[in-house]
Amino acid sequence: MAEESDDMNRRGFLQYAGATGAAVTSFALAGCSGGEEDLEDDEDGSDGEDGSDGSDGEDGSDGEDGSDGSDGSDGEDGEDGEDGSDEPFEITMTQRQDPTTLDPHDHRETTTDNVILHAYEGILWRGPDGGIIESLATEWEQLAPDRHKFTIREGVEFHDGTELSPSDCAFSVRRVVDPEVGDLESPQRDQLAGIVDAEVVEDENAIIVHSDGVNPLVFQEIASYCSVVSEEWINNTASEDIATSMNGTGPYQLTNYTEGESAVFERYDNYWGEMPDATQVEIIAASEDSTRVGQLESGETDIVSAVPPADAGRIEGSEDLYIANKGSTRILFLPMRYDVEPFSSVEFRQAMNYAIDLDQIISEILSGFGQPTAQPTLPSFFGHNPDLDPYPYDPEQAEQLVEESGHAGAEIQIEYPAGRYLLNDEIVQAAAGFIDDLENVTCEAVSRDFGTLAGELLDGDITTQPPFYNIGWGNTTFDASQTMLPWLTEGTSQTHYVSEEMEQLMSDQASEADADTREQLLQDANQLAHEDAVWVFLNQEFLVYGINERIEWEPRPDEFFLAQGMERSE
Amino acid sequence: MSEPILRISDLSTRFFTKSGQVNAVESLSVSIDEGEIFGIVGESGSGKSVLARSIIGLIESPGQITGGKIEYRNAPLADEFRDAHPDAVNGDYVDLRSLPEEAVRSLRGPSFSMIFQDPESSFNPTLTVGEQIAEAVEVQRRASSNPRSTKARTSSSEYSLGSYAYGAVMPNRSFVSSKSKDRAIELLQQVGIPDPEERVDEYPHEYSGGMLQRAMIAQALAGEPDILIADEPTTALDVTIQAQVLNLLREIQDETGMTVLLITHNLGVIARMCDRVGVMYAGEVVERGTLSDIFDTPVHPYTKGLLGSIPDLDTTGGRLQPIDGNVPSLMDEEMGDRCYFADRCPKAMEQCLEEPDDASVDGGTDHEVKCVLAQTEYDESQALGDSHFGGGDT
Amino acid sequence: MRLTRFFIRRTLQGILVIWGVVTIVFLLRFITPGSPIDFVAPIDASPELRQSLAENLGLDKPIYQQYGEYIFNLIQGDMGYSFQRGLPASEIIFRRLPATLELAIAATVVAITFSIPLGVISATRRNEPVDYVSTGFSLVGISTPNFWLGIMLILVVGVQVEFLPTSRRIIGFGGALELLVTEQNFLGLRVWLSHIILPAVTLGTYFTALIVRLTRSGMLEELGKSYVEASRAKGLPETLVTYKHVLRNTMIPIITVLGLQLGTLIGGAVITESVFDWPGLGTLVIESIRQRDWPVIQGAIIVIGLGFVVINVIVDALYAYLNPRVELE
Amino acid sequence: MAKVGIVLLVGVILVATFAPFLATQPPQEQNLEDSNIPPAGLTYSSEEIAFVDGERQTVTNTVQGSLDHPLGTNQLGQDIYSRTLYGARTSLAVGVLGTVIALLSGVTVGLIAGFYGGRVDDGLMRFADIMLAFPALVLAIALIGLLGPRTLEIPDPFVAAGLADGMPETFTLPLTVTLVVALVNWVWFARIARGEALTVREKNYVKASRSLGASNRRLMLKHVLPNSLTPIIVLATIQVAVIILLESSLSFLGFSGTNLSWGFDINQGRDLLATSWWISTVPGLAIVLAVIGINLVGDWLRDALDPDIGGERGGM
Repeated sequence: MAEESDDMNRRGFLQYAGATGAAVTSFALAGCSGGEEDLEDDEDGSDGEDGSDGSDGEDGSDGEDGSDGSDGSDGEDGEDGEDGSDEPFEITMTQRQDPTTLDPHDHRETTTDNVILHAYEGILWRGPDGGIIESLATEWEQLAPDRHKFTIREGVEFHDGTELSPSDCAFSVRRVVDPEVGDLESPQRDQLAGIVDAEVVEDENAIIVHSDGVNPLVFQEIASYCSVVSEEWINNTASEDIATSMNGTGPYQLTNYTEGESAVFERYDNYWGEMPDATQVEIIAASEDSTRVGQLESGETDIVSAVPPADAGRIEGSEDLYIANKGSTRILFLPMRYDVEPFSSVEFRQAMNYAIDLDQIISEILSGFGQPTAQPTLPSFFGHNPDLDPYPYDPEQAEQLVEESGHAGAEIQIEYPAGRYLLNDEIVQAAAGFIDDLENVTCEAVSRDFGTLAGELLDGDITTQPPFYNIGWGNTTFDASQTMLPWLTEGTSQTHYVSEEMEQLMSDQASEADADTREQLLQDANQLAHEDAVWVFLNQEFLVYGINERIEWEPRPDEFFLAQGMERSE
Repeated sequence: MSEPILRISDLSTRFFTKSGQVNAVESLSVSIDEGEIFGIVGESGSGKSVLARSIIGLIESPGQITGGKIEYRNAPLADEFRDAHPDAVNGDYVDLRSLPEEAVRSLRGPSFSMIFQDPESSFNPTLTVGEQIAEAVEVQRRASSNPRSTKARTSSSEYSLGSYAYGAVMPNRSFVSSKSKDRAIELLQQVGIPDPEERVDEYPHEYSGGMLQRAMIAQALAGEPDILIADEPTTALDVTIQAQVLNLLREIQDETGMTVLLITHNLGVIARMCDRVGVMYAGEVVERGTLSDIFDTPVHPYTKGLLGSIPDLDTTGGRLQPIDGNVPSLMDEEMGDRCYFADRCPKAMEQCLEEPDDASVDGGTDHEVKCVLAQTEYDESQALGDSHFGGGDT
Repeated sequence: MRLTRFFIRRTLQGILVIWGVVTIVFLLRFITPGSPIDFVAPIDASPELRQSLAENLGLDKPIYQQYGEYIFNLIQGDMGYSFQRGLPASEIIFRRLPATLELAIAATVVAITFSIPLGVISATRRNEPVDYVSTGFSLVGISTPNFWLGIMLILVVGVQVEFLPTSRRIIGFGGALELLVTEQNFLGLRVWLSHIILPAVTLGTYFTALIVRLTRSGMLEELGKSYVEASRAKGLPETLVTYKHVLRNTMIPIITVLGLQLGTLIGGAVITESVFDWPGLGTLVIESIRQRDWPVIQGAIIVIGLGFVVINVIVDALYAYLNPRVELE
Repeated sequence: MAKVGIVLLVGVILVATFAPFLATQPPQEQNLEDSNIPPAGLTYSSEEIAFVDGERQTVTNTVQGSLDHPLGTNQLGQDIYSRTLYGARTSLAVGVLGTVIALLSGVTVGLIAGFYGGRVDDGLMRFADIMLAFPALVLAIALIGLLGPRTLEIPDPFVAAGLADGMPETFTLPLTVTLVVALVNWVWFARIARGEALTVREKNYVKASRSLGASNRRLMLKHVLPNSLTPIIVLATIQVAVIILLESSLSFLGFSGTNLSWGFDINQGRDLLATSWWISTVPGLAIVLAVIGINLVGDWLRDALDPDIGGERGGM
């Protein structure tokens, strides 16, 4: 069989190999655990094998067509093949990193969420534009400044067959915010900042979430974070198993997970919501950009995240692939410490902004995949100040400002976390190059290990922080305060800028219940940040995806990369 | 008298080294009779060992036999090769130089075998003595069990990487059959090793030097050779052991009747062992004859010099320095067509500057000398002065 | 008896080495700026959250106490929990181990298959064209950084020729074998092979080159010894002389060298895994160092150290076995 | 072959020394408009994305290499030829300095161990075993991650003397990397020196000197060290090559303090392999040539001096 299929083309082979590989691993696992599910896996394994004969032939005749992969999977399920509506649609997705855990409350990475959110859902969710939409809660309202009510959807089942109850939702919130609950010190506690407790409303299918005083952000936070888990399952499952298996309410059910290699999902038939198109999803990771692109081009995977802009043209140009992009919630910037020379001078800080030709960086390095920024807040966020424009490229102005600052002849360096963000090495080196081009400043970019750099930022001691460095910041609450509070106010670990005016604005907005007034305060704060040149403002990061034509998908701004939004192309 | 078993004529062996061409053996002719012990004697550097290796076909790059014949009398062999290599065959004789390398190799063991100077370095230190003797037996056993003997002995498939890999794991079981091992024990017994059943499984470093030389003799006998070449067989041994080893060689020669070519720098050994002797100097046999020809009526001044400084068997390590001066450099460009001994010769004359011919002494064929003195008397008026050789290193 | 003493002695030494390794890791930990908590806690974590996370991981205790507890637990086979992954460090490590072992073994197989014949040919046909090719190859081989070689293989084979996959381990050898045995399906094995070829070649090239050089020079030295001439004189065919005698004796010192070079192999595996996105110990170690996931770093280094100790015991035993002049001590 | 090696090695040394004169432009000078130009004589066209009024379009971009940038440019428009020249400085400086430090510390430890023997020897050699059990690369990564990339700015004498205006005024020596590569490679020197010391210690003349009351230090310096010199010189040559490879691996993985290094440039080009392959290829070839040169010289020294250094090659 397999040996005789030498004429099988590479694409088909790899497609098939991928499918079989997954089947084989689950098959191998079946041997050790036993049970009903394993029997299914077993069948899958042999199905996959049978399929190879069928798909081999088809691949041969189809040639380079991008839909080979799905043809291959057709063959896999001979009996279902006739039933058009239930045709399998399998996709493989490659992202930058493997999940570190499958416990939805024990991590802080988007890459982990990208796996977890196939199986787990939040109480609320966000639409493609970032707006709050219903999920496991159908209604939500603020009862009092510190009490928020969520009405929980009925008839939702966890993958283990138990029914979702409001107490599961309350438990999930408490598991995050309260270390005593669920035996977990959740690193997500600060994502639900201000939320202190949750309780079930007697005789109603609803919960109430308590916050610590006024909290304008509760719905935003709940829409972005806090996946709902089954209280019973969590309490009866060992933490190792919570970290390697999943029991959620989402549209996909985990069938196989190999840490550091892949996670395989199947569509969950009893899903309460709209059934997604893809019937099987495999998520893998490759940290090297070139590797991901290679996988996409060779057909080993169907959709990859973080395509390097240099490869985007080629992908867009190829017959069966296309590029999709979206502005993300992440900004890239160069913080400068307000307490050390020469950055203590506002003129000098402004000069740094004038010195850099941001437009050229975006067009040449990012091939246009990026948007210049003028303030800490993105246009789609609450509190964005629409009147601010990015600093223009004006080296003469920059040199003059340096002169005025009294720091002419300064020798500075920018420390950057190597390879941490999309092309940030090149962007920072280019920025340093522009600054170095100034007559009266010399500048060098120094590569750092993210670990050590982050250590210096987070140890709570401003004196260990580098004077001038590069960092990226993603904010998925769509609210300006979640960027400015940690970076521009006193007392947080990564403070590098303190001014009385900013302190005042930020404390005012935090206790302001009126949305319009609060927006004005945030806009003023953004203006202040711009004028005081707290950072060298770089670009908003774009999310760039490479996609096989057989999938139709519109990326989300929050970087989530989920199969439930992906559709089969016509 | 029977035909010689080995007839070497005009043999030249040269080494083409980076610093120049070395003529280690130069137009050498000698015949060896069946069943005799023929001695080759000479200082170190005279080309004795190269001669031995030329005969057995072990000259390696950068060395090369450049001319002459090495004819070996073996009627069945001659028949075997008559068709395939007509050039090589001459009556019952086969010219080893005209045979393909493979065929020469196949003769090592059953036709020729060799004993080396230093037994300790001549055994592979990582295999047992018995294994090494037995493998020599085994090679012959396999060859004779296969009618296409030449092929069988040289075919490489039997000793491929795979068998090597196996051999690396089980070095003592890979190649040698138990029959061969039994034969190895017999051979060890034959050369007088006590407790051969046990010693057969010992490693070379567990043997004493004399024992090891005996074992080497046993190894050389494994193929039941027609001709045994013994290259300085006793030089590395203690004096008392030397005598034992020589006696052993003698006994074995008596028993088997094989031909022995004994190479040594030690005239005492020659006197004790040999029937006939060749004296080598600078790549040539300068005088040869029966033991008494050489010892009682030497003609060549070099032979006389040697005899004048006979070390007795008690002095081992001493190198022969019979005559003032050193063995000449064998570098081609420094040699000419002349008597190479002339610059050291107390009786050198003008005519020594031309190459001397082999000449019989007393008109017989047995005693031949490569020296003008064979036919002429020394004439002092013709004597060459030191100045003639530009000082040199005399 | 002697064998038992040898193993006891070496086991004790091995324990000592492992203890030393653990101690050095803790020393490193002690001098490292920044606490692992920076990586566990979110970037915007409040001081209280950081504090309670630290307590949770036992990071609030003084380092000597952590050290003592670690050693105590290690004796019981417990390497602690990963700071980052909510799993026992040992579980993470042993899940990644097969990938690295497969890579290392495949590279070794590549190296041995190509190097020994090349070295032998090179030595036995000295100064012939084949020798020049082989010495040239081995010179380039030991002079090429393997990450660059990997990249060039990806460039030439992966990007340009599109012949072999350049990343990802779809299936483990065990899985492939099981598929073969239970289903008589060769595809798994083929997929496994096609994925491991480039990484194995990348990692194996340096060793191939190194062994070619060692084999060649070792054989040349060995071929000059008297016993070789003696073996030929007694009628042994050249192949038997070459393989049974010369090569065998050449390999004896080479085995020791290879034992010493194991560290290089592991170092090379780290970087090869990183180039090919191979989910093994190497990438795990780099990741863990970046995240200061000490339990995983410690565990991985202990496993590597153990491998080193075990391999070297085997090497020494093999050395003594092959070389009768050496006794186990 | 030795000649080839010497030519290569001398070439690399000359290039590293006179980089300011040979470079056509400062290695850090960027020009984003001239990014990703192929080497002279090559033409490269690729499809690129351009945003026109926010609309994404695919355009075909054809770039022709020219002698302005004989080996092309990288994604920042830096001249690869000039960067490669300067990269030789880093590699060679780290290679030589790292070897010298490893040699001094290793030989000292080895001599002490070998000469005093007994407990001292046992202790030091067990420590060496532990070091060997640590894969060098892993240890180096850990140490650099932990110590941070310290660097040393060394003024460039040519630029200071005004002979090469416009070139960088200082050369950045990655100090941490240098120390770390020395730290992971001293063991090999220690093993050699110890072995020599053990042998020499047993020689009669040393025993005699000792009985005459010569101090240990004197004995070591007078008898042991000269005897160990040959293998140490050969090992040191090989170690320079090994350390250059190790340094390039470390800067490839991003653990370095300078961005003027061959390994760093290879890593920079890695993501552009499918399009601008020369960015990674050129510095890689530079490493291979330099290391071949050093290895050839090492082979030549080994053949000429014939020391017994067995498997002491060290490695990554």
